[in-house]
Amino acid sequence: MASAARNSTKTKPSGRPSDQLTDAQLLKMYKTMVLSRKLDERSWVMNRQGRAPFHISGIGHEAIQVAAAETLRPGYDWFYPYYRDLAFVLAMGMKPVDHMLGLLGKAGDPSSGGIQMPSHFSNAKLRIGSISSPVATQVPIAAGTALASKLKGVDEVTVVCLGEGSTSQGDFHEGLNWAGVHKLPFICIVQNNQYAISVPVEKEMAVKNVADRAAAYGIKGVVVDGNDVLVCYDVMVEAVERARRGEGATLVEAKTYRVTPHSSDDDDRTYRSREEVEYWKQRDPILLFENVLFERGILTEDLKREIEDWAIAEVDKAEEEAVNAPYPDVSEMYEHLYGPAPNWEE
Amino acid sequence: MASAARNSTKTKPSGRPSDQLTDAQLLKMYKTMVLSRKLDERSWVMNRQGRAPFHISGIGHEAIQVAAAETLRPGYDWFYPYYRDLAFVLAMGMKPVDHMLGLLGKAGDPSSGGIQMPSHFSNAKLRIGSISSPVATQVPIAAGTALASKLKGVDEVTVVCLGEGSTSQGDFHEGLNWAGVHKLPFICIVQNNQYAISVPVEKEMAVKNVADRAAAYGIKGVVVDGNDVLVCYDVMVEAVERARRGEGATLVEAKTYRVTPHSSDDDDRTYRSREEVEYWKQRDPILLFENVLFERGILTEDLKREIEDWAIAEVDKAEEEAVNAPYPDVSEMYEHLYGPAPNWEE
Amino acid sequence: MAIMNNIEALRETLRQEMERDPRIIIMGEDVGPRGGVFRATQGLYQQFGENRVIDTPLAELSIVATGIGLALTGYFKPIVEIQFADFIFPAFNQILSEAARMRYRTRSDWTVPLIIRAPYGGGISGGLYHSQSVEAFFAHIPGLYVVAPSTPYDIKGMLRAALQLEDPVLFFEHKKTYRLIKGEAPEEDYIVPMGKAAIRREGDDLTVISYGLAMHDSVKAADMLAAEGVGVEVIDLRTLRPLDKETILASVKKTGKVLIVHEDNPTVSVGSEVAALIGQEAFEYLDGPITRLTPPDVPAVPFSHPLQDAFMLNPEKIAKAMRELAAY
Amino acid sequence: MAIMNNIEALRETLRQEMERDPRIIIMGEDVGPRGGVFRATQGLYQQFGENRVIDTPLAELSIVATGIGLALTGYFKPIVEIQFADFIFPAFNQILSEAARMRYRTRSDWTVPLIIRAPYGGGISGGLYHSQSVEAFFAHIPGLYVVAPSTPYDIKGMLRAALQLEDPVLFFEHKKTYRLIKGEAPEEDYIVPMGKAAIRREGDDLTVISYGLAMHDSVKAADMLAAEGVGVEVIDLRTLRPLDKETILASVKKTGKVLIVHEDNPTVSVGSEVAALIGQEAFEYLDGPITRLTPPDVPAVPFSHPLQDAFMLNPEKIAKAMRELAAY
Ligand SMILES: Cc1ncc(C[n+]2csc(CCOP(=O)(O)OP(=O)(O)O)c2C)c(N)n1
Ligand SMILES: Cc1ncc(C[n+]2csc(CCOP(=O)(O)OP(=O)(O)O)c2C)c(N)n1
Ligand SMILES: [Mg+2]
Ligand SMILES: [Mg+2]
Repeated sequence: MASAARNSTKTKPSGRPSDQLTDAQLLKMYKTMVLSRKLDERSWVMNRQGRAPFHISGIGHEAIQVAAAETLRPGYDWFYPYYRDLAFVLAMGMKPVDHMLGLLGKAGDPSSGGIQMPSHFSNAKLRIGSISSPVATQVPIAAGTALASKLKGVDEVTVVCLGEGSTSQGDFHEGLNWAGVHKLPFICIVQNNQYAISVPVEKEMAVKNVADRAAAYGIKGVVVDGNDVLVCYDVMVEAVERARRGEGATLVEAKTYRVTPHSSDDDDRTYRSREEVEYWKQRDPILLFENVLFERGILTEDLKREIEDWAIAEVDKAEEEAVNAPYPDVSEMYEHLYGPAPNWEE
Repeated sequence: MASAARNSTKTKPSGRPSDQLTDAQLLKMYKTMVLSRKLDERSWVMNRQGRAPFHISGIGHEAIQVAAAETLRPGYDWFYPYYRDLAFVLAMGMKPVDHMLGLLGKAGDPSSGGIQMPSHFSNAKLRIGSISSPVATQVPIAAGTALASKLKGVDEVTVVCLGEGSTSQGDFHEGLNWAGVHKLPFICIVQNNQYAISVPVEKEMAVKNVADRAAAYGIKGVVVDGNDVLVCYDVMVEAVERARRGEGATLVEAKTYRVTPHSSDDDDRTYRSREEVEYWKQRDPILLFENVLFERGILTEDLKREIEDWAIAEVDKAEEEAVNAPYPDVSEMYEHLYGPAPNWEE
Repeated sequence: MAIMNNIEALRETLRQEMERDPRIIIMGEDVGPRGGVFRATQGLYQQFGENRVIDTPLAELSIVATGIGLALTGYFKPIVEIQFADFIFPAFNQILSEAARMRYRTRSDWTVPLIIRAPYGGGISGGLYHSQSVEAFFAHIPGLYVVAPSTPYDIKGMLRAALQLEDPVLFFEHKKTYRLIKGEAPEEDYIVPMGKAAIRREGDDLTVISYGLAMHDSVKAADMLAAEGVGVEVIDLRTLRPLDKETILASVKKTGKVLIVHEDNPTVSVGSEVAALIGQEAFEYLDGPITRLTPPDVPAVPFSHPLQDAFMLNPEKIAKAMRELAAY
Repeated sequence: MAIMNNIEALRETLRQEMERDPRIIIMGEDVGPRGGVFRATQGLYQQFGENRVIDTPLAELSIVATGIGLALTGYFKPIVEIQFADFIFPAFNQILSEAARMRYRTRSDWTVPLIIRAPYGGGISGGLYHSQSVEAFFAHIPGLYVVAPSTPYDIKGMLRAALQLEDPVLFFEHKKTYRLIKGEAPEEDYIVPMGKAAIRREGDDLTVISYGLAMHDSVKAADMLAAEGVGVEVIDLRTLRPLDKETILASVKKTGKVLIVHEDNPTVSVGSEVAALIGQEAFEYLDGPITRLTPPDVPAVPFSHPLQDAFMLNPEKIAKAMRELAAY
């Protein structure tokens, strides 16, 4: 997998940013996608075995997430994820065990110490903002963070994710309006998986593309195939560069599909056909990426197996570590309500 | 002012809906605009004299309001006004004394019996919805009313008004989204007077036209000169016809200007130049309409004076009646919290 | 008489009332083909069609607001579902400023006969945002009815009562009771009036005032105390606004001791109001401090099992508080 | 020492603190060139420029949310103004679900040092939606500080205290006191700690617990009672969450009688909580019912003058309640 090999398989010398990705980068991205997938699948298993009360899945969403992360500077740029962003937070530096600790509500869960449900990611050191469950609240908060970077005069970018259904919330509107008014270094990624739990996109909005909503705020809107990691990367590079140059915000709509039920509490057979789900399983972002990597000679069957084994081993380790980790002490429930008050009594 | 006279002055046989307005209609519209203006000016005087604690003005907004009302069926269509809609509610059937009673907080105030501040219009018989002070709440409520008409299968139209600054609220977004999703018989009129109190439109949004926001909801957006009563009428006729035919919602943006301070509590000299205000006074919608009516021979100086005298006399009467009307009894404060409970004790 | 659980009682009542009154429509997230995430509306979309059971955009503000707009016309009686009570807050302004004040500010010219249903409460591994008790916020608001029925009988009767009103009703259902609590729910038409508490268990030594899941735990605790020779009267408030002052005061005057138990956090809560009422109007009858027992005053139920267990009330904790007060 | 009114104290403190700490920025509707509709920020835009005094879109949800986002970075200490407390409700979800819970849910990894200022209260012909007292909703929420200073001294000292905290503070200012209440406000740097009530007037016969405009009226009423030979102790809560339990309980234990007075409507209010606290923790010391005096339990202050007058508290109404309780 020397860079020569890569160049030899470069079929379209189109000047796309993704053409500049080295083989090592491509493989790193691929590995993160596989790792996220295995971790996610394991979480389902643990839930079905009754060992984890709840899981909400990012399966099928990995391409846009890993592509976006590759365009950011972890720990420098600010990232407000949503609950399907497992691959995204892994790519930004969180570890499989971090997810596992959250899944089991263990004390070491770095997102919330077991206070929040699983997949409510947070990591202050990595500048991954904490998310709550009410959807879309993070959008105007992220706009505020982008405003902070702008007012401070640093070229940090703020990225925020949500689902297409959540764009119906007023929070989305207000956040994007601020991004437009202040020309913020702000990127809103809508992961359009065509459903809000059971509600199909036609009942959520009367526009074909969520990206069409960008025009209402004087910001740029882009639609991208969210299952194609390389075009996602291209779009994100441009959005990030615009943001860093102070040219304003972008609304990126990544079209994708949630191949799993909404969460471990859902049964999606009540509202969509198996054929539809099957169709999308054929368009699995990992599958599509593998085709490219095979075609370019970067991936081989052996390497693929190797990576999968590695990923499963990572997941095994994470699971074991999390299973053996302690639960929070009950006293924790009473902590962290308020910070220490300054010493006011003179 | 026979119809012959009108035809003779019909300068543009353009097939515009407003060409079909009879002289009588045009004069009625003009009279309502003048009446509203005089009533509004008197309210300012009473406030400055210390006789009315608060007034909020519609001066300069009369054209779009009266034009829109002319396209509706009062008592059949549903109308959710906002606080500048004095001319609109007069055109829909409310009386000058209704406003005066509200201005003074008298018991007979048909909007609220003195419970609400002035200009918080309501009239159930006329299907004029009650407005509160928090802006934009009426937009999704109006969408619900339009949904009711659609589900019931009647061809009622719902019209809702608000200012351009208020379109920053989540309520606006959510209401318009419903209008799009359900293809509602719904018209949202944004009276863009270029300020939200002191905040100029550039600080409110990054788009040039509020109407551009329609595209985010799959509904039609139209910009219209809100000071030109006839083009307002044209635009509204089309919007109402589309709505009645079940073809969906329209967002009408009427560009206008608030020539007065925001309210009797405001001092607009702190945030805008006198030149700017003067410029817009030259574009007064009543002045512009008079020019047309003079040109078409419908209005003469005598008739104009006659109409103004009539309007002032109406306002005098309304003021006198309201001044002499009783305040609500203190017992009223305890009433109308809940409806009578059904007789449940068997 | 049929025995059913709370969610069955809810679903059956919705169906029966929709059959009876064509003006009733249901709106909310996933209430359609999916039948609601707790299955409260299962089968209703199939039976009544998409014009009466409407899957909405994911936007609570407008779910409530369009409900208000539908109700104002008089054409419909909307019942809107907020998927979890935790998600009612985007609609808070619409409920407070519009629904609750419409009648008052128009001298009854306009009214808002709207029912807002919301599953609340913890104990189901829902963490901070799928477990909250939110009733205190609404119980403060004049113009609203706030109810928290917790038996199949009451769910049926109070939903029917709510449908007879011309005012907005917040209808809170403890989600842990959906399948846990079973009971009799008659076929025939009956209502449980708003504003009437129920005495779940009589006793002379001590009054417990509660509602929701905590009420069921209180009854169990009262059984334990009975075995110890202490007679505990358990009042199920059922309606949180307006409170049933007569029933509360009569019981306190009889027993002289009162323990208020609820799952919501204590500060400025329904429990505070009940305590204040008693402190003002039954002061002379009191033989002991007006005692409250609630989870700790923290944001909501933590996800992690040991913390959730420590947070939630249970019969043992309640029995302990009863014993202490009885011994006072 | 300078004598000034409440709005002057507020403005001066904002200016001084902004001069001292470049991280402080102000955001809100009309806070810029206009200087705020009550003139709280007059001159600040001119002095500090548009990057530190930011006129926002008309959208409270995002005023608070962007304030949270700014605060999270640690780069800034935002003070956001909600033009009238009545308009805080669109931001309710952001305050409750995000600002108040950020620290708790991240074990202090993320904190929200955000001050939300809002003028509240009636008596200024503001009608239903420019007169509300909204503190009860926030006093229920763990994770928030809720304060209601009502003298120039306290406004200065508590705003400074709020700026020293790393947690969200709801800073409620009774708008009728802005120009009505004058008092001493020292030049020098001082703070009034959160969670400490003030005893405005000492007395042995009766404790009045109040805050805001009603507290000022209570002091006047206490003066009247003093002339009648009744010693009334008036406590100004100042901080509504967390309550100063020690001061409250110590006074009640001394006098044995308590009257709670506030402008907010009574049901599930700060007054309920104070009453509940006393009923539980000072029960044995009480010589009379825990009495509350508030306006009627209706949506808010009606606009019409006679109704507004009947709604609002005043020294006479309060003195009457004091007399009745003293005679108990
Ligand atoms: C304010 C709010 N309302 C309801 C919910 C319950 N809920 C959780 S996820 C979800 C659907 C989200 O759909 P979408 O935004 O498309 O994201 P997806 O799950 O499809 O990725 C709903 C309704 C919530 N979390 N927050
Ligand atoms: C939710 C809310 N926030 C703030 C206010 C205070 N306020 C009243 S009118 C107004 C400006 C409205 O501007 P716009 O929507 O453009 O309407 P205009 O007054 O210019 O006609 C503001 C900020 C309010 N009424 N409601
Ligand atoms: Mg989705
Ligand atoms: Mg405007």
